[in-house]
Amino acid sequence: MSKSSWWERFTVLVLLLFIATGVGAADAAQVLRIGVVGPESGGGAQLGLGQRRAIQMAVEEINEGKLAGEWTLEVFFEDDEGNPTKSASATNKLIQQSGVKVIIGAIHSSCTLADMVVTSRAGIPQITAGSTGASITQQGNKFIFRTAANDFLQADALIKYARDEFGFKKVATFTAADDYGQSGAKLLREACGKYGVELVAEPTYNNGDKDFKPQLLTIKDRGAEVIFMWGLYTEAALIAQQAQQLGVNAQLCGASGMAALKLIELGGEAAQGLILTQTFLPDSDHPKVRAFVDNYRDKFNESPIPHAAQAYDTVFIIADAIRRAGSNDPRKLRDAISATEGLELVTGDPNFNDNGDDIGKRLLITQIKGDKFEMVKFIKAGE
Amino acid sequence: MKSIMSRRRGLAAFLLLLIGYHFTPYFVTNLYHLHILNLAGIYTLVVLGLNILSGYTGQVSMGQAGFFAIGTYVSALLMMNWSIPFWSASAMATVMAGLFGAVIGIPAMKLSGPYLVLATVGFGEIVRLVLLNWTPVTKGAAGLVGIPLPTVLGFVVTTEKHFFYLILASLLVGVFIALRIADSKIGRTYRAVCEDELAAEAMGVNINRYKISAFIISAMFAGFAGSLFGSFSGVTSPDNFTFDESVGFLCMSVIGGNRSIVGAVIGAFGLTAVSEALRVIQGFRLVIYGSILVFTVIFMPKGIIGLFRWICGNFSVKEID
Amino acid sequence: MDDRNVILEVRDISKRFGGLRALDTVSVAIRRNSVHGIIGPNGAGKTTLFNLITGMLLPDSGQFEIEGKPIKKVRPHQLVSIGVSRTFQNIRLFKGMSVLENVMIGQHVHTPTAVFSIMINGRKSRSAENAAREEALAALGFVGMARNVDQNVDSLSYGNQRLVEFARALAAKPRILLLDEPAAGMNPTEKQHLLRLINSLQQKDYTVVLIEHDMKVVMNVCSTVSVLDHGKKLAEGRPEDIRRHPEVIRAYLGKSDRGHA
Amino acid sequence: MQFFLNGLPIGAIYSLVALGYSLIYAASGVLNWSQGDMVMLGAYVGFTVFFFLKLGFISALFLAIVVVALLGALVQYMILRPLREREAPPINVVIATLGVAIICRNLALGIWGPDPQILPSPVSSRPLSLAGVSVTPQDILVLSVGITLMLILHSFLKNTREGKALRAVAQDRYAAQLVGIDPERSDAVAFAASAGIGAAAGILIAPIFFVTFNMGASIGLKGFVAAVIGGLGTIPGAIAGGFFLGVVESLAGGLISSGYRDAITFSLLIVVLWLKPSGLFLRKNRQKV
Amino acid sequence: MLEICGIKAKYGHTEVLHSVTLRAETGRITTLIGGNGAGKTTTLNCIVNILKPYEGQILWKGQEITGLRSKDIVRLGISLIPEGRHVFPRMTVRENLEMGAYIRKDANGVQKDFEWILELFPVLKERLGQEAATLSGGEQQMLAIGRSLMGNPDLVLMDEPSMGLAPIVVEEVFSVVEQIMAMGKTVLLVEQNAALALNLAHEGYVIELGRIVLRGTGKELLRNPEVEKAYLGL
Repeated sequence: MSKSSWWERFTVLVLLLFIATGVGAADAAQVLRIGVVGPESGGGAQLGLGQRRAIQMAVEEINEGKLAGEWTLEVFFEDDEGNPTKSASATNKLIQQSGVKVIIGAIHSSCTLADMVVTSRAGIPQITAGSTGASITQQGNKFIFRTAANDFLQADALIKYARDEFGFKKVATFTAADDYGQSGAKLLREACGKYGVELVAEPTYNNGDKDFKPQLLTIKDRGAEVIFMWGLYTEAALIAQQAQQLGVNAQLCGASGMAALKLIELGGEAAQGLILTQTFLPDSDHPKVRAFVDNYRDKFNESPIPHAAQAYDTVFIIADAIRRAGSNDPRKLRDAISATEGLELVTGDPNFNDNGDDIGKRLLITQIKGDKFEMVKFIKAGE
Repeated sequence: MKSIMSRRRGLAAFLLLLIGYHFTPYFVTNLYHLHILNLAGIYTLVVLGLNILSGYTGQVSMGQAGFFAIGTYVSALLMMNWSIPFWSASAMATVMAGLFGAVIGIPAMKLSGPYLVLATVGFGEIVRLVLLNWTPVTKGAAGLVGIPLPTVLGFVVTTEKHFFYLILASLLVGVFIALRIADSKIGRTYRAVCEDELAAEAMGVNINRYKISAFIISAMFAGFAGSLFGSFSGVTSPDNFTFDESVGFLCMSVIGGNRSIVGAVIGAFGLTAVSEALRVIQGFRLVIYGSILVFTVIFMPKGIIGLFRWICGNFSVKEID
Repeated sequence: MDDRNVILEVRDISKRFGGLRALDTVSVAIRRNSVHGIIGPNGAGKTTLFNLITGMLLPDSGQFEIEGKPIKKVRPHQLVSIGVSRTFQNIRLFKGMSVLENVMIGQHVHTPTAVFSIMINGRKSRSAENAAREEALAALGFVGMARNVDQNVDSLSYGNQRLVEFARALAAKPRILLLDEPAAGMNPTEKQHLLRLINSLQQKDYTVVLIEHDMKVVMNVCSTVSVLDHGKKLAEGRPEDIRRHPEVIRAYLGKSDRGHA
Repeated sequence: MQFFLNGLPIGAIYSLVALGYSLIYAASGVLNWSQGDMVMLGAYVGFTVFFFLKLGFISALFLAIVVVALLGALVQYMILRPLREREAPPINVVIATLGVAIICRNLALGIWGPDPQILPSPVSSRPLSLAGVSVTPQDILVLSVGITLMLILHSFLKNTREGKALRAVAQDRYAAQLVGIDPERSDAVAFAASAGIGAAAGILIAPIFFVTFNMGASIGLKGFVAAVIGGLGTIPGAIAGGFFLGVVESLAGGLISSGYRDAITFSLLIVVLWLKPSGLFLRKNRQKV
Repeated sequence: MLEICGIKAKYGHTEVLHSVTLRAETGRITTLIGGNGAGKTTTLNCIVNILKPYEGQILWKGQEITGLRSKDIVRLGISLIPEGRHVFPRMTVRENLEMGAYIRKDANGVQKDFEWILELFPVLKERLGQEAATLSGGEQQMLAIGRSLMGNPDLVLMDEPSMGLAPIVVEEVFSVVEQIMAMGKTVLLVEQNAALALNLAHEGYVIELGRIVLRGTGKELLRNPEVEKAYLGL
């Protein structure tokens, strides 16, 4: 030590400081730290905050009920503002600073993709409960899992239902120009081909748009009997209203991304009769669903969005995995998550395929009647 | 010549600081902190160019994210689709951004004040919307995934630490070039154009040429930074290049100190650090961030560098930028 | 007048601003190596004439010739290469820049802009920079401002700001130097200094065109004086003739009784 | 035809927002980037009054205008006056108003939460069919209230002491001081009036587009575009620019491409700026309130 | 009576008034003459505190007004007719005149003054509904004077009213200045056209480079060889 220069000493000092502040601190035994990334400000804030609430609730329930065996869950939230750069920074912070062993997030596909670069380098499993972009699970990344609703099944079910039930021949899609909307548009197009219905128009809109009349008029002109929307509920409600104003008589359909009670509230009269596929029904008699919805309403004084339910389930998947793995080593955790089976949760019985997609999701076709969703058809996984 | 002496001293201090910074990875072992430093380094490159544009020639741009995006996408697509090596792709991206800078510089000849601001905002938004909607090439909202890592002399840059040195080296070159531009005939002429166009013109300055060239320079800085950014992130999407991002760059330039190369560096690092540090506060984080912006521009009208100069009094930091 | 001796010829220039006729078919011929004064009451169109000559305004009709060559649609910045530079009535220095930097801008067209060399701090850029600095220092030395080179122009007195502007115009190495009220805001000592400077310029093969209110200055340095009033040329000639010209006296004093000296 | 008509109500909203930009710019030379967020705050205040104070649409409109107008005046006195006193460069003013926008947006997120809220329309949402084109009563309401507000603003500027003082400051700040006008006060009036008009715009679109904390960003930018297209700093220009932009957007979205709609709008803007920087609808030199 | 005692003022870092002392007697015309850049306009701007003097005092009717806000100075009955006229270009002639009475509350008095001003300047009467920008230079000068008088000031500060006007118009303007004085108002006239101003004024000051260098009655100054040489120089 006699010859150490000033900056070496300084380095040691800084290192000690970091250790003192708990950065490099070893994990206290039996605590699993979970990091959550999502947009809590900016465009997707409603999804991010819904996710935060559901996860908070799930963690409390698990810790109180000792549902993770000997393990206690500790959760850290970071806001990514819907910006991929910030999302990657936030993920980095969670892993490096907060010492989390598993990441839930993000919600925007672009953010999730950016986060995956970080998690795969660090070897930390990541579960997204919200991003549906196709590219996420098609990269051969072994650390990514997805508990979001399976879009392929939804698109398939919707088109089939529209053809079989109503005999519609001419259909239009109307999708958000984001990753979610565009992968949906692609799946719908494929399903149309498969079931032999004619796709007459495929307009898109940018998120945050307020005026959908030009596209709706195009759809009306082409004589579509049904419009499949793929996007979030705010836009869907506006589309429903403007379609009504323009006298567009086509049946409206959508997927789980917009399946929130807020859609009924915002859409009002215009949203009546809208057909949706979703993973859970807030008014269902299913005990898990009942308990979740009631608790959520008690706690936050509002109804959960489907995304909240998926995030809620994700925490239970992690709790189950840590209990089985018995170690918070990220690799063991990853293996345990991928072996998940036999859990009965709010949105289904999770079961991951080789890509990391949850193929055990329930799928319900529902219709808006009055102030609630009514189930019109139940499709079991793998059907 | 006193000014030369104090300028040398100032520069030396600044270079010493940068050399000290070189050793950062030895004591900043937290990868998150290193990641933020790297990000700040990339932003600094953008802000250096913007500072020359808005600080030296007084042409405020709120569309810098557009050039940044062009740099990112052009280099990423070249590397991914044609397997062009990083440095060539980066050079082409920089040139491409420069070309767009020239295109935007043309209306800028006629515009000033709010009109120019709006034209640049428009440019940034057009770029983002094209990236979003030109799906066959840009992959639309999903963005590009798996942007190759850069290679330096046959050595693949992978870890945060590697990136740290790559970005540091780029930053040194960038700061050097920016300082040279600022401190030369070009920078002097820019300031003259900013202070009084008519008088500059009467002295033989082709103000249109200088205004456009400032746009080209700033665009090239942003374009090069973009190419680094793409490889650094590994993925990219239009969400990275929103209007808010352009606003962020402008804030960095102004908060650090408009018309000061050192100020640009301070602003980029400072604001990136502040916005990360504020993560501690969960709720009204951005409210505080906004308040910081407002207070700074009111109470430090010349930015942080202005405050330094005021504190240093006679020691003329001004001379080094 | 001997045509070969005319360096700048203004021929039948007219310019309107809205309803106001700022200049009405004005013709002036400026001889080489002369100091030519342009006088007239405020609003007579003197500065407009300068702005037209330097291309900052375009004339409605009429034309200019420099050394017999017509200059048409020349952008203001190109005038410097042709050999014309100017100062401004309301001093237009580059605020926030030092005296030396201001004057170095005057050197703009005379030093190469070696972009690549600048970036690598190459020899070419350094030698160009040194040359520009030397020229600027020489110009500042000439006007007697060599001591203030590092000062910010904001902090100078009016008189000294005028001198810096003068040096800046000189640094552009013009053949024709247009001075717009160079003595305004100067004290008597400074004015004397200015007079000497202008006189010595004449010996150095410069042509000076001068707008001035201070008759002392005009009478002392000008070889020819043109009088403008309400956009028209009222009279032209040697200063001692002009001061006795009844039209000129009327223009300056209106119809009021002048009183008796 | 339908596209054209569809553009009118949104055009009226753009006009109102553009008026706000122009009024402030004319009076104080400031470009107020928080104008869009005044629209958002107006909508939220209206929403709160309507649902929590249980007052009617008219009182919601009125209260929102008053509250947000006061806030606008506060921004002038607290932030822009100190900047002016310190002779801050224009770019600092830009950053300051952007900062105000960030603060407003995130305060709203904290107070009213992230979910969009709906303010019910005071009129029926059933469309009426007129000569083959359908319009909704709400559209008519937006247009009529919007135009009424423009007329009120016009009469305020023409006939009231404060309004005239504002115009005087806009036309010649120096001379205005010489006749005894306090320009800071006039600036505050301009900010208040702009914020108030913005708030009204917010309430008017709330039933159509919902109320969200980040609604101000895009509507603010569009209003700015409209103001510049019409000729920044002029009242008739702002109105014409707003309607023009509304119709152009509707046509671009309907006839060319909805994805590129905003890109088309911005390209058009740059072309307009390039060809006619003083705005489309005004003669050169004919500037200011 | 207006008294200015040793005021100093700066633009940026440059001191432009080095110490100006002068007084304008009630009911008289006082003139301040000097070349471009001598500090004439600056002095007037200091009186109404558009530019704040950093040293010295300004007294009006014995009360110190240095540092008061411009609008309060206007309320005390001081009105400046600025160089270059500065009428409100997009307001009608009527509106411009109304703005002149911005500080007044006595509607009757305002109406009376309005009518009186239209008598004083018949040309304005014909153009009441016209925008000020469309007026000729001379008409604008009349309007600027009229606007100032609408405030019923006791002290009128005039900055170069003759600038850019045809001789015949100048004569008209100056006859108005005499009428104003005849009403018992105090006039401080700044002019570059020294002969004109000195002929009219009771008292004159010569300012050079921010300093008062000469004072005397108008006639005295007219005959003063120094003034003769410097400003009449012909």
